[in-house]
Amino acid sequence: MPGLEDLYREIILDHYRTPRNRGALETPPAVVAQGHNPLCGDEIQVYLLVEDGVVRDVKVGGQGCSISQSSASMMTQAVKGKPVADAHRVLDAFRRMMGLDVDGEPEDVNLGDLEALQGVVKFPVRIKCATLAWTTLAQAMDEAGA
Amino acid sequence: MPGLEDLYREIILDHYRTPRNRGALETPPAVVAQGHNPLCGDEIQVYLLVEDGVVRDVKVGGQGCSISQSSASMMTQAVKGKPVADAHRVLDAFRRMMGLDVDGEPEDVNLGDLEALQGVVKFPVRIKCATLAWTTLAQAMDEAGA
Amino acid sequence: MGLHAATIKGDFPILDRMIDGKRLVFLDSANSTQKPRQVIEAMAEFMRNSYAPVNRSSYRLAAESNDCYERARAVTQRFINARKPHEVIFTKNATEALNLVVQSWGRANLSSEDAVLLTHMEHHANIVPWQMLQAEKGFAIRWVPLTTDGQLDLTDLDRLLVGVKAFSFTAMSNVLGTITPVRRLTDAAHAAGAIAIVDGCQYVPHHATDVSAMGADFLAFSSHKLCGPTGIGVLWAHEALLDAMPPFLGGGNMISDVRLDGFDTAELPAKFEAGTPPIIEAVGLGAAIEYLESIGMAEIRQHEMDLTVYALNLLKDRFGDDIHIYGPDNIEVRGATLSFDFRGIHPHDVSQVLDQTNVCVRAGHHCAKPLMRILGTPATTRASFYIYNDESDADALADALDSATDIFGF
Amino acid sequence: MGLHAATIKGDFPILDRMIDGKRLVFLDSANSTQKPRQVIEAMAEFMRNSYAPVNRSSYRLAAESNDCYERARAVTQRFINARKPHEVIFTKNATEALNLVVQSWGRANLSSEDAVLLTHMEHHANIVPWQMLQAEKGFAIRWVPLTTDGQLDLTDLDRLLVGVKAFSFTAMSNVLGTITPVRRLTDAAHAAGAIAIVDGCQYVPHHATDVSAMGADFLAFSSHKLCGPTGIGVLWAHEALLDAMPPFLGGGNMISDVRLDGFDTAELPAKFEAGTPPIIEAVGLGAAIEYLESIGMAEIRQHEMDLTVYALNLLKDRFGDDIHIYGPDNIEVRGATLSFDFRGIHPHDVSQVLDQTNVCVRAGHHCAKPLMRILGTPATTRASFYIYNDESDADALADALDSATDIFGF
Ligand SMILES: Cc1ncc(COP(=O)(O)O)c(C=O)c1O
Ligand SMILES: Cc1ncc(COP(=O)(O)O)c(C=O)c1O
Repeated sequence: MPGLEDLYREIILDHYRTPRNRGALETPPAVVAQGHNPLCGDEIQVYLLVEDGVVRDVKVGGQGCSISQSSASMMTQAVKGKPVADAHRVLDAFRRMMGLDVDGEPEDVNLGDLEALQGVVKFPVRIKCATLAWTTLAQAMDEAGA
Repeated sequence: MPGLEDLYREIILDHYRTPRNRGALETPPAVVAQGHNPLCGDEIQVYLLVEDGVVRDVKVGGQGCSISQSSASMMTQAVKGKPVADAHRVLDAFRRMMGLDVDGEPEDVNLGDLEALQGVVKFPVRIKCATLAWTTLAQAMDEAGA
Repeated sequence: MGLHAATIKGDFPILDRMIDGKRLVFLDSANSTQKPRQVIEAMAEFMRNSYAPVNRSSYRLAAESNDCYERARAVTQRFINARKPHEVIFTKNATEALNLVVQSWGRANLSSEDAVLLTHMEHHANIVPWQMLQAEKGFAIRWVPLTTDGQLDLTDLDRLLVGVKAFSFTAMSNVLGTITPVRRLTDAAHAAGAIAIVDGCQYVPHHATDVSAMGADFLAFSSHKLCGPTGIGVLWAHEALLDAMPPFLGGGNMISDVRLDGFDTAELPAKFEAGTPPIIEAVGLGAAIEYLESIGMAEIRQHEMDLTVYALNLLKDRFGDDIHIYGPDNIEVRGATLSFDFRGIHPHDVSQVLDQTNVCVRAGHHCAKPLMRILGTPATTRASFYIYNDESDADALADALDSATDIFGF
Repeated sequence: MGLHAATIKGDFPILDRMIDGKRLVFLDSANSTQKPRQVIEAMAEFMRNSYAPVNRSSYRLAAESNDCYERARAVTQRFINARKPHEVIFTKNATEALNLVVQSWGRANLSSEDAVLLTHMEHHANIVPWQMLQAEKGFAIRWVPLTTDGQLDLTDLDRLLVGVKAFSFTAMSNVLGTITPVRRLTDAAHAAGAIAIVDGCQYVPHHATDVSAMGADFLAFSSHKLCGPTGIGVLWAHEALLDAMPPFLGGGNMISDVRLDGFDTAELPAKFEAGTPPIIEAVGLGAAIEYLESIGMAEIRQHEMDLTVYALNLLKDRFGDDIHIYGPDNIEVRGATLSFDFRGIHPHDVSQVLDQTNVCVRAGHHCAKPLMRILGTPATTRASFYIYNDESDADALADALDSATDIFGF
């Protein structure tokens, strides 16, 4: 049985305590998507501003547990300022790391801080927490036609 | 475990082979009630002609097993030509013999041939067969305001 | 025979039971089947070791219980060759599964201009739900008639299908034993623009089932008819159909959000599984399916064909014209369910006499009253065989019928 | 304490299980309860010895099985002090029971002019079915608000009841632990000409229940929350109400006749039990009720009150303002269900840490999202105690919370 230290890495707790890119963006020009975790009732909003094929800005609202909040915080860092194609690559790579089915060939993507969330895979019930922000990001990208 | 001879008494088989008062009556002046045994699908019609507080005539239509058919046949014999009050007394006494709840005090009623159906009580599944004609008679009496 | 009937009999504790010193000859499996120790033990073991609520709590025991529940779904998915696990919805029985289709799909899709096609051999579970919605919506219900040997008469099928939005039919009659030409029927339905709903209650326990090969849009069946527990049934449907349908029962688990002014539904399969699901029963169903698979569905079908031929020949040889067996003779289109009339003796009396030697058969309308009226009888006696039956059970049936002659032979 | 907690613990095989070398501290009984060997064995024994279809076949084994099934109904009837056995309808869970009331009684009795009254502390199972029918019929839904300590605020009850045809409320909140004043509410409903529907899911397992004393018109509860199996729930109602209602699900058993052009419904209880019922589960439910009765419902309530007082004091003494426990303090109006906020740590994280020492609690919205919004939190951590819990379990909870501080105390 994996210990709690596999789950609650220091970097995760750091993002949880000091979340990056919290808040909202004006819609339009931004789009917003809403995500639910039906198990625990967490709700999250991902605001996304895409311009000229680049993720100009992204912000996260709502509430959640340490895993969902830190994952959201790291997600914003990983995609902000990136070309849309790169954001999609990170999204796919992260989902693969979480053990989810993703179409296409795996690519070599450096996930940086996000690697800390690897430990979540050992706690299957928490995978939904870790992926909530990402599923919601994917919806927002859809919405933005990106 | 009771043997089949407790159920299939000779007199029962006789009424089954040669049912009394089979057929229909013209309605009106007679009334007719329809009974179902949901377990086996048997259907029975009881035609009843009540005049001046007396069961002038009663006939039975439909199909059923040996127990329901013989019980119906004996029922017609037991009530035909009787004052309505007597018919009710037989009805109650028969239901009591079958172990059913009946309001009021038990009376001493001579059930005659019907006593042969006593053995049915040992075969609880067949009680519905034995009482079908009687429940239907009760409905017909209701209908006739008797 | 390909399967070891003696070994299988040994798996069913109830078959060791003696009543009045005589062994049990259980010939009522079309009604409900007995349970092997593998199923009884799987349920007990689950309650002793792993039970916890599912879908809601996140501690390890709950995750373990959840895995057991979802594993049963995956086993069921593979058993009927469905593409996705969440196309498998657990209901309380096949009846609820059919009501779900009628109330959810039917209420959303049927109006007074439409028609629904059923057959004269349907079970009440595939008739009454339609009649209930018909009373509300006023669509027409049409019926595929039968041939004299108890098969579907498809002469007018294409005409009957004009304007039909749903064709709902059984894959095997629970009275006649008739196996219907499922693929031909689903193709005809689709050609006419109708969806095809297959009542698989009597088919799935006895044949390898492949929903894609069937061409079905919906398939319903019950656990208790395939050696599983009561309290659980299965509805399978294409994901796209289920996604488009409104919910059926409302409550916990089937929502993604609830506000004072309304709710949003959850994803499949939760959307159609309101409230605490049959968790223990799913574990039992999974064990039952794995038990049947360990025997082999092809072997089961072969065993039943052999046994049916044996029983048909035995009864006809012994009783000649005194027995009338309903349904087709051709073993390719019939299962091991034998409904018969014996010397005009009422089925209730036949079954009473058979019960003296613990030969358990069903006497009645078999929840198919419209069919009984068409057959011109209020009731039949029905002997139905399953994996735990063998030739000795058919022999016991024939011997017991002899004693019915003694009492009622007039 | 009046009951022997150690003996009772010994009846539950799962409580002997060790995970990671540590014992199980099961505090999720408001979600679903564990099963004693008496229930596990009753179900297994029934399958090994007496299983057969009910309501249909007439051989002795079927009669025996039928008796077992109907005995469970009689046991349930006595347990809630209903007048007649056929006022007890077996459903698949409490959710189906409430949907039955809404779809059958509600659809027949509610129109756009009417109103239905619920409370802010209802479970989704007593909200969503009404919202589904509302979308069809357009009646109003009103809500009884809460006081700050999580009781029903009845100040405006009479005004809220004007024009209301049905008042449906829980007898005990599954989140707050609040016990509602059932008799006062049913009286108020009746005075306003409304029927009273009681969601007894969280009440019936913990208190002696008397439907007449409650003054209820309907009562719904689930087997799996009172040590019985999943796959079965109970709806009780007055005979006259049930007789007047249209059927809910259509199919076998609920009919007295079926013709090509329509059907007639069966008598109670068959009328509301379409298809093969949860036979094995009824046997398990009966065994569970008899098990609870052997302990004594008054003793159970007393044990839970004592344990709740112990746990409340322990948690408040140890954690002071760091813990916020929802719901009333007065033990007379609360059950052994403690929802709390701990140092602002998200419930998912709290439950994760507790799970390290096998302390099983539920973290989430508890299928009561409208209530969570009113409480101003998306989720709470909930520890719920039952007969097999004792002070050592409360101690384990408190100790485990300490380690949450270690990780998240910032
Ligand atoms: C053909 C058919 N359809 C439907 C049903 C209903 O199944 P259940 O009673 O398990 O809901 C049955 C069994 O009774 C059946 O034989
Ligand atoms: C108050 C209340 N009502 C209804 C339900 C629904 O019960 P079930 O899930 O057994 O249908 C529950 C349990 O989840 C509950 O706590």
